Amino acid sequence: MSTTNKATIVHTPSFMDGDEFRVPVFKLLKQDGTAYKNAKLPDLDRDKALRIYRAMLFTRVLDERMLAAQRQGRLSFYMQCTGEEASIVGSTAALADEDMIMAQYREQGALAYRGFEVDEFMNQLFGNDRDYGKGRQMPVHYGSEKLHYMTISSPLATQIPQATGYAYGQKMAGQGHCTVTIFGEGAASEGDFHAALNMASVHQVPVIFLCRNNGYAISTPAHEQFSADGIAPRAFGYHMKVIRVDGNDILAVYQATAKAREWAVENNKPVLIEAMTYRLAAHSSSDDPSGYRSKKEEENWRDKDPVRRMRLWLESKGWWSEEEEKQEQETCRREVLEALKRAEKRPPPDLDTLITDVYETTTPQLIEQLEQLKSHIRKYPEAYPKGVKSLNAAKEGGENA
Amino acid sequence: MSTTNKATIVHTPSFMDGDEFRVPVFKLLKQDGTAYKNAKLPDLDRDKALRIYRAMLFTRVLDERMLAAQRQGRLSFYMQCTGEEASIVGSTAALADEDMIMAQYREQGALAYRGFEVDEFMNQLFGNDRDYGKGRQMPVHYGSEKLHYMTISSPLATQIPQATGYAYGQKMAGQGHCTVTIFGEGAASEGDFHAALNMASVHQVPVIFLCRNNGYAISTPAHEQFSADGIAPRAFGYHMKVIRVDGNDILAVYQATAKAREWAVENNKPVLIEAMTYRLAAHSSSDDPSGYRSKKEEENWRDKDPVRRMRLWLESKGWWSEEEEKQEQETCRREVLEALKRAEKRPPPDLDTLITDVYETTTPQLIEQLEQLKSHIRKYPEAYPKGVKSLNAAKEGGENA
Amino acid sequence: MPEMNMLKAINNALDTAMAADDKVICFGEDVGVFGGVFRATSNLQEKYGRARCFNTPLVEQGIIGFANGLAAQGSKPVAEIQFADYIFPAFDQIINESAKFRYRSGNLFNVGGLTIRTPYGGGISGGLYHSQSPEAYFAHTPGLKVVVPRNPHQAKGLLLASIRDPDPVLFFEPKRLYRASVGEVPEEDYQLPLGKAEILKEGDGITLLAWGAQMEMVDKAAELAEKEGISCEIIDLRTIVPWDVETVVESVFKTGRLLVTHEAPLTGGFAGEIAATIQQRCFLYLESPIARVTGLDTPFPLTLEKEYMPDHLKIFEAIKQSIDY
Amino acid sequence: MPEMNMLKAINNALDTAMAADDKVICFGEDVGVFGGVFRATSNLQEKYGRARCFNTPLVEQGIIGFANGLAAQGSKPVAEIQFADYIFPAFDQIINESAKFRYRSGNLFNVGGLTIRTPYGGGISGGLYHSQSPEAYFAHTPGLKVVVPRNPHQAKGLLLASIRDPDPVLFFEPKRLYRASVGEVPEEDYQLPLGKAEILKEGDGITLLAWGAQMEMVDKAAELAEKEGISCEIIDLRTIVPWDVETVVESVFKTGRLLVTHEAPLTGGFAGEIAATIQQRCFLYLESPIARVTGLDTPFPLTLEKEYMPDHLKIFEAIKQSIDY
Ligand SMILES: Cc1ncc(C[n+]2csc(CCOP(=O)(O)OP(=O)(O)O)c2C)c(N)n1
Ligand SMILES: Cc1ncc(C[n+]2csc(CCOP(=O)(O)OP(=O)(O)O)c2C)c(N)n1
Ligand SMILES: [Mg+2]
Ligand SMILES: [Mg+2]
Repeated sequence: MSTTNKATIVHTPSFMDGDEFRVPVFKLLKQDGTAYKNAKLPDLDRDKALRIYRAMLFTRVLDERMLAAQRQGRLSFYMQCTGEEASIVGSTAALADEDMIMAQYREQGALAYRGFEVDEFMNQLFGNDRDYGKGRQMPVHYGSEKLHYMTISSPLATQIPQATGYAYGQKMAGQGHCTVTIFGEGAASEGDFHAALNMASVHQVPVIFLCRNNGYAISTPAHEQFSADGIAPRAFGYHMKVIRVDGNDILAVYQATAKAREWAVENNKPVLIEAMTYRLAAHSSSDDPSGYRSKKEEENWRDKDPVRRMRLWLESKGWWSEEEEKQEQETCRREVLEALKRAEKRPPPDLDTLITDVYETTTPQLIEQLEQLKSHIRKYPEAYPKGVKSLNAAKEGGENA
Repeated sequence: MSTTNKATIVHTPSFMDGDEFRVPVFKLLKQDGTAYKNAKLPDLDRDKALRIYRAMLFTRVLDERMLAAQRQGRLSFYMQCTGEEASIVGSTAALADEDMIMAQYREQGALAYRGFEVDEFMNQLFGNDRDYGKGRQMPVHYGSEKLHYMTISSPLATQIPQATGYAYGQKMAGQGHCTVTIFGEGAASEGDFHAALNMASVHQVPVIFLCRNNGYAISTPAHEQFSADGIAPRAFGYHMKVIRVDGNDILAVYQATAKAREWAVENNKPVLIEAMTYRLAAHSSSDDPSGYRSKKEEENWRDKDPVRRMRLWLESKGWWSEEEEKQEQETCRREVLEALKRAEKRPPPDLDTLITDVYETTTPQLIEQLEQLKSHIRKYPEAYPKGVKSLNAAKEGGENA
Repeated sequence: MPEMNMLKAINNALDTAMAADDKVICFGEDVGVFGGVFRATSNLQEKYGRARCFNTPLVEQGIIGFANGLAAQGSKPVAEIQFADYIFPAFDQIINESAKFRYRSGNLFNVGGLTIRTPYGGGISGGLYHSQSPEAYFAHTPGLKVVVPRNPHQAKGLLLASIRDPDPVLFFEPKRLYRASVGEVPEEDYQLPLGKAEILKEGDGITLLAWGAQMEMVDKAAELAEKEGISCEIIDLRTIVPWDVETVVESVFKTGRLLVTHEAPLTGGFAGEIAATIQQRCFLYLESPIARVTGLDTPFPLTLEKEYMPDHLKIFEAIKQSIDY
Repeated sequence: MPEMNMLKAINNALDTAMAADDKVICFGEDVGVFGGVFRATSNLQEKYGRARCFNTPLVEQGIIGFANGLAAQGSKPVAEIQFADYIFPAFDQIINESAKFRYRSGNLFNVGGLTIRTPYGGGISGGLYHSQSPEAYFAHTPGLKVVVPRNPHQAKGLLLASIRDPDPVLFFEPKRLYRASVGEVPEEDYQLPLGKAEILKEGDGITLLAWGAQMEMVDKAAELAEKEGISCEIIDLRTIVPWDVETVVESVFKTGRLLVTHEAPLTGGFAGEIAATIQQRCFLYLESPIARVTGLDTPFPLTLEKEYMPDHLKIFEAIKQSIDY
């Protein structure tokens, strides 16, 4: 039966298009770190505030250093979170640490907040023998079971309906956990987005859809991605709660997510959050944005830097100082560089990782294919330096996790 | 750049969910065939009104007869339009005859209105040698190039983004034509729906998305299909004009579509129409609705019969009478039965149709496969009665179109 | 032992799996109250509640995306795709996600609990879009398992094994046999092994290899051939990936001849893979070319469906050709 | 004749096609102002306007759905899928729609004007999702044509032929060669035939068959083999469907040996189809089993990519094995 029995009746054919209403933007902090008049800031104690800020700063530094490393040819590829740290870290901080995060690729701040170690980042970036992903995916495709962070997958938007399913499982398990899935405004054009939000609403699952509307999908500006006023109004099509938030405002993101989580978990219902932000860096190390956007536009957004905004707020609270900033930056830099050096020196994953994890138990066919490969590599050792190393690594044993 | 620069700002985290507004239903005619007070009826002259009514009546009769034929085992499968004739014929009547229609499967009324002949229907239903589709698709998969009616395809929703593309081509051609795509509220859950509406809005094409919200997708009621107030509010996510109309009200459907078409063609912009209606019959001849809905619910909707509503209006105008009704029904019945007899007697399509139209020019491999098949059939003629007929048909020549 | 048709056996397998493990969850289009358009999930919602057996919205990519997430969480989703012809909107979720989930995460996460059930195949007047046999599309995808039962007994045992298998499994059900194939099926819980072919009949003249609904055609063709004095060894592959190379190789060592049949089009069908592997493994033993009896390289037709199908007569002719080579 | 790399040649082909026929329309993710992430559509928007070269929203199923409709209307869409790994969300629109449009309508409607361009293949440190070679998925689908060029000259001539071909064509571009492969390319409009393989080198010891980026590997392997006195006949298949069976058969009649190589995984890869067909057609001529040198039956890895790839050394070894059989 149709769900629209109680609709009002009209006798003139008038069309609506959504201009009748607008989704406002929720903001708490001004760029100078002071609160808007009437804004009631969330309860955030000093420890938590500093945990958030340190994660944001670490992410910023990691991104700077690793982009530089990529430029030096030490790394094949890199993607920065720069400009979006508040959306990522602020939302993560509002979750329970056991909540599942299913992100897109630009969300390393979430891992940083949850305590992913600098060596864990580096091992993935270099795809060495300690990479949890066993050197199979490109850099930035992190995953952590213990931190409840689903391994990143390159195909866009696939994680969005998966998040709906994951959250359904959490609801069945009844332990009060939820799932947050993070994605770009570009990915939100995929069919999987529609599937995910509709199913979440129909099946009533505790999932938070967090869209980072950062203005671009590679070179494609948001206004060539959709015609509507952002992503938020799509929620009306699913009768889903929605809030739009200034994504560069750490406190607004934190508070919106906290409320969303509370509501999602208590009611087993999905929520959509649209975080308005900007990708300050290039899309990836392979990209050059000068071909599709202006320096001036970038400058405008640099003035809204979320890290600086939070620092100014912390300083206004007396929780942070110039001195501490310098020292923390220094520490981060040093840690990143040291870890980088450790990671790039490590051997490649064991050759057997070429065929493991395809199935839980490796098939005879695969074992045969590996054996052939091994004897081939032994025949042409100079042609496969990594192959030889990974053969030997296996022989030497012990060292590999 | 984000499209939401001009959003208002708030400092408390309030969530919206679309309950703030509702899409009303546009109605003109009451079930007794009289107009609502304040309702301004569209200009519809007697000829056009009767063309519409005759198409609705023909569709009703065709459906009754063919379901009966299916029950008698003369036909493998059938799907009825019953209950939705006004949505289909009313919208088609508001188009230019050259506008492209890309429908789902339950829209035979559109073809009837455009003048698809009863033999054309029958040849498709029996997949005989005169079926334009050459006996390849199941019954009701009609198509007509000359009537600008795209051949039906079983996979749901695939025609929706195709309609966007077709309309883009029409816009490029600049001849003032548009495309209408018709689909169920179930099909609207597919990813292709989201893709189609978003692209239509971004690329500004003259396409009308007409959703028949008939309450069910096979056994799945609309409230297990989506949680929102129907399909209409999805338009807000695309900043697309939308109207909801009583789908059993021929005049409201006609007028809404006429306005939508005018606007679409003049502005090269898409429009969404949601027609609220009900599938009075089973999903198809393979279905039995008693397992998932009540007789009472069906009765309620039978009272809103769109064909009767139009008849009462016509009678009130003095354009139709009991006598004419009887005669017209009689004529339709006779024509259908005669055509049915003609069609079921015709031979199967030529055996060569097994391999033609796969490519524009048939490949040598396919020709070889056909030759093998032919000699096999000649070896076992009793095993392939249709094969033998279709071989002979080819030999006798001439008869096949 | 009770007699069941294949639908009943599948329904019974789902019931058995749901009773044994409350992590098993069944869903798809119309699988709830209605029990699925073929009624394979009849009564499951009544018995196990709406939370464990339910209708989804009409969106295959969503059904499998949802199922992937649910499996990653640790549940055991059994997702139904209403017809195999409609599995393609979910192709990305299956090929890029289900198949690669464990590998790409280095085994941190997996969707091993996932089973996708879907009816496939022709012979029911379904035309282009209710007749396809898409197994080969999935067989080219490392990480997936692909299983096809031939009768009710196999259907129950293989489906239970699939649901409990630690890898994602596509379970193709031969819908032509849903009601046509009837046989004895144990009431109790049992599993048949994945990855193992079954030799149904021994012989030494030619090996006939198939799966699912084609087994019936093969049986009939073998009967005709035996009458002409040709001894046939009949093998049901049962699992398409990973397939049981050794059993087939052993058989061809003995018979020196192989015929493979499937309903899907010839070009790129799985018979090609089998032929390529066997000509390599059994090169010196082959007495005639490996024969393939398959659908034509066209979409599936309607009126001339019988002519299109690789039936027992076509197989019989190919057997004779192979013997007379 | 000017020298061009493959990207330039493709860009030039698109330019040529758009100049000659204003029904040609190019679109896809980032193909507008930016000219595509590889820059294959550089300057086309500037030259032909936003209406004929534009960015689409990020939705592959929409891109191909839109393209199907546009082709049915009579235009000639050239849709770009940014990486072949991301073609799967559009699989339903390609397999169930593009491929079957003409057939199901009895030729009332067709999408013959459609061309889908997409970069495929490994060797660029792309890992699982920027390295796949999915041609075999499409090769199992009657109604589609599948084309793969090996160098800039071929790329321009085959792409122009694909755009003008009356059937829907998938045009897989070997992205490893985008900048690496440089050669002379005529400025003028020319076409190379679809469905025709090209014999690049005659020989009588063994036939080496491949397409796209693997041609380079084959060339190198043949050089090594020739040094050991093995005479190789090298064939570029160029069109995967419909493939040029006769040219390959003729060659194998002469050489008695065949090796096929592709990057995609072994099981279900197109080499299987070729081997199955050739063992059937050339049974009495074959002196050793048809060899397949392919990717492993795993997803595509990153760090150990070089080890994974079916390179010239692996081909060379397989050649020797075939000769020594
Ligand atoms: C299915 C799919 N299509 C295309 C791509 C290539 N691609 C990678 S990132 C990207 C843009 C994503 O934009 P958005 O979602 O806005 O995220 P952002 O990069 O802005 O964070 C594209 C097109 C992909 N990874 N997956
Ligand atoms: C992609 C796809 N999935 C599933 C089906 C099977 N199927 C045919 S009709 C139908 C229900 C469609 O419901 P709706 O769109 O509301 O149209 P209605 O039948 O109510 O007119 C389903 C599930 C299909 N044809 N295509
Ligand atoms: Mg973005
Ligand atoms: Mg419906």
